[in-house]
Amino acid sequence: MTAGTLFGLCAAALIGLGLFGLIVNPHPLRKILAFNVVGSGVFLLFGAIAYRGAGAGMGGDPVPQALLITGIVVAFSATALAVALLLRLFDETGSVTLASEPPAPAGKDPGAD
Amino acid sequence: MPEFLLGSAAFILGMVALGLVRILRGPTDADRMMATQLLGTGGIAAVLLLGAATGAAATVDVALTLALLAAFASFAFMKARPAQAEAAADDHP
Amino acid sequence: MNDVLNLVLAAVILGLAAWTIVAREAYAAVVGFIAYGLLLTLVWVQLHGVDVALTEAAIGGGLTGALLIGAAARLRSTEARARAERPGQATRWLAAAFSAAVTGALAVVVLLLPVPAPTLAPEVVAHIAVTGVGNPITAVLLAFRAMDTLLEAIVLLFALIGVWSLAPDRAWGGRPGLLQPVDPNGMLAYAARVLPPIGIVAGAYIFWVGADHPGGKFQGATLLAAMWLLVMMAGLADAPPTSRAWLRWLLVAGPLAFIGIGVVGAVHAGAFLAYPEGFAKPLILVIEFALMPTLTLILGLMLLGAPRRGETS
Amino acid sequence: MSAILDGFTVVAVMTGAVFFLAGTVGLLRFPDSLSRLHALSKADNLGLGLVMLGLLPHVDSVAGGLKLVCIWLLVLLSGSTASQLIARTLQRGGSQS
Repeated sequence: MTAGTLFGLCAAALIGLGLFGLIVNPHPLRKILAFNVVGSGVFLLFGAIAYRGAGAGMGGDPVPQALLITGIVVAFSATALAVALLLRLFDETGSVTLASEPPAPAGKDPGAD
Repeated sequence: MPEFLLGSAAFILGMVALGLVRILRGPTDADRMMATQLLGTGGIAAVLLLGAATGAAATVDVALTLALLAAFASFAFMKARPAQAEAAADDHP
Repeated sequence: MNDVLNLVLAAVILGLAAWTIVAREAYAAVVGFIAYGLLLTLVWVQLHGVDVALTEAAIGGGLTGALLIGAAARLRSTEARARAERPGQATRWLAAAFSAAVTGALAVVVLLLPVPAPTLAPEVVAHIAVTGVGNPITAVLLAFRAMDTLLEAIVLLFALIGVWSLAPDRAWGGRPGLLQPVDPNGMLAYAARVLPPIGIVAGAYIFWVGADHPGGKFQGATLLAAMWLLVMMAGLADAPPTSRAWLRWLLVAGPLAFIGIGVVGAVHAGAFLAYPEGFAKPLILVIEFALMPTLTLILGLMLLGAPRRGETS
Repeated sequence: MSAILDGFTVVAVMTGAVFFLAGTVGLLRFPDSLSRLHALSKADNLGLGLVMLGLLPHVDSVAGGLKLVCIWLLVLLSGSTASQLIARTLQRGGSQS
């Protein structure tokens, strides 16, 4: 198996793992993390395809690689914006729940303010 | 020679990856950060070995960036930690 | 031997991703994510994308890690409650089945990719001489697909405006982040005095070699931003108030210069962002130099978050 | 000459790898956080240092060699600073619980 195929399959698994976390983790920060895992999986898949496009004396196709750099930087900016939104929500309400009806405060956390 | 360097890179990487079991076991966040720091150093060593094996001189710059940014991440960890030191003590009596 | 290394890498990356998803506490998950970003850097080296490896090392592990770890520390008190909201068994099984189906479909696609793979590498090689730069990635970023890079710089600027607009009314135009007390034990302050000079030289170097070797403005700017943040983290300097005119001008200077050069191209070379013959390399350098401070400031300020204090405190 | 240099590389890199092995074993087996920190710093300083030393004969220019040494010094500096900070947080955490 070539490195391209191996990491392509690895990327497919990462995307699946991230999607699963995005759906089942109720905490928004964990959703952001899971979304980053999905994102890096997509990048890796793209990178594996760039690697397969090696030719003309280059180790990989430079066009997708350049787009990857753009993608990684934009993904960071999206994460930063999401985290800022989340922190504002927390400052405003003291909680970060995404549920439409917050559950009864049975699981009251001693650290909550 | 490249085979030996690649093999050493795989060995070092496998070793520090084993150390990542500390991330699973904890018990404290500091232990988890130590495992990441070991991985960072091992990663730098592996990048250097890979670069020497393939003759790609630019990988040294990757190692340089890793060295600087890994330090930055661990300082950010330390700075973030005191705020929740008590919560951590509660979680791990 | 290379295959063994790749297998080890893939296995550890999958393990860390799984840990990031299932870990009980967000803090432990973020530490796993930092390690994950580190290993992705190695994967990029293995996939012959040294430029991408540099970006991943700088942004994936370093900046994103620092951003998320700060958020995890602040949101620690909300985790117990979130755990109580975990979806039921049926939802989780459905999610697992759905994710597995996506993975399976993607795996089939990966295995069925066409041979020989389509590639633009020969095209890049054929036309790189026109641009005057030696690094094909830089040629793609700033000549062949310069529009992407221009829009990216604008996206970054908009994201920062979005972050700033989350400031509460009383802190509007104020300083982002918390006031950092000077570390009494001095270790962090010591590191913040010794590391930045080295980091700034390294950042400038990575920026400078970007024309002909792997490197460039994003990677260099990230290093500079990290050093700036380190100095602020140690309390040796404070973040500038977001209302400062010089700051706002610097933030738009890069994209403005980029657009200006694009318009010049529309007049003299017949298309927006086309470079007049013989002027490609100097114009690319001008764009890079103009974008560098903008990117450094945007990346650093984005990590600091919305303004939370007035100008004076 | 090159055989001697290759031999030097093999010995240095292998010794460095052993230190990484020791660091991992220490991190996994030592009973408390502070001794784990001790094991970690050995791998950090000596493991990477020896690997770097072993790679020095392979660099193609003086500047390349200097860069290698710089990376090692950087890791030394940041590693020891981070270790100090970790140790202090551990001490503080220990007195609290």
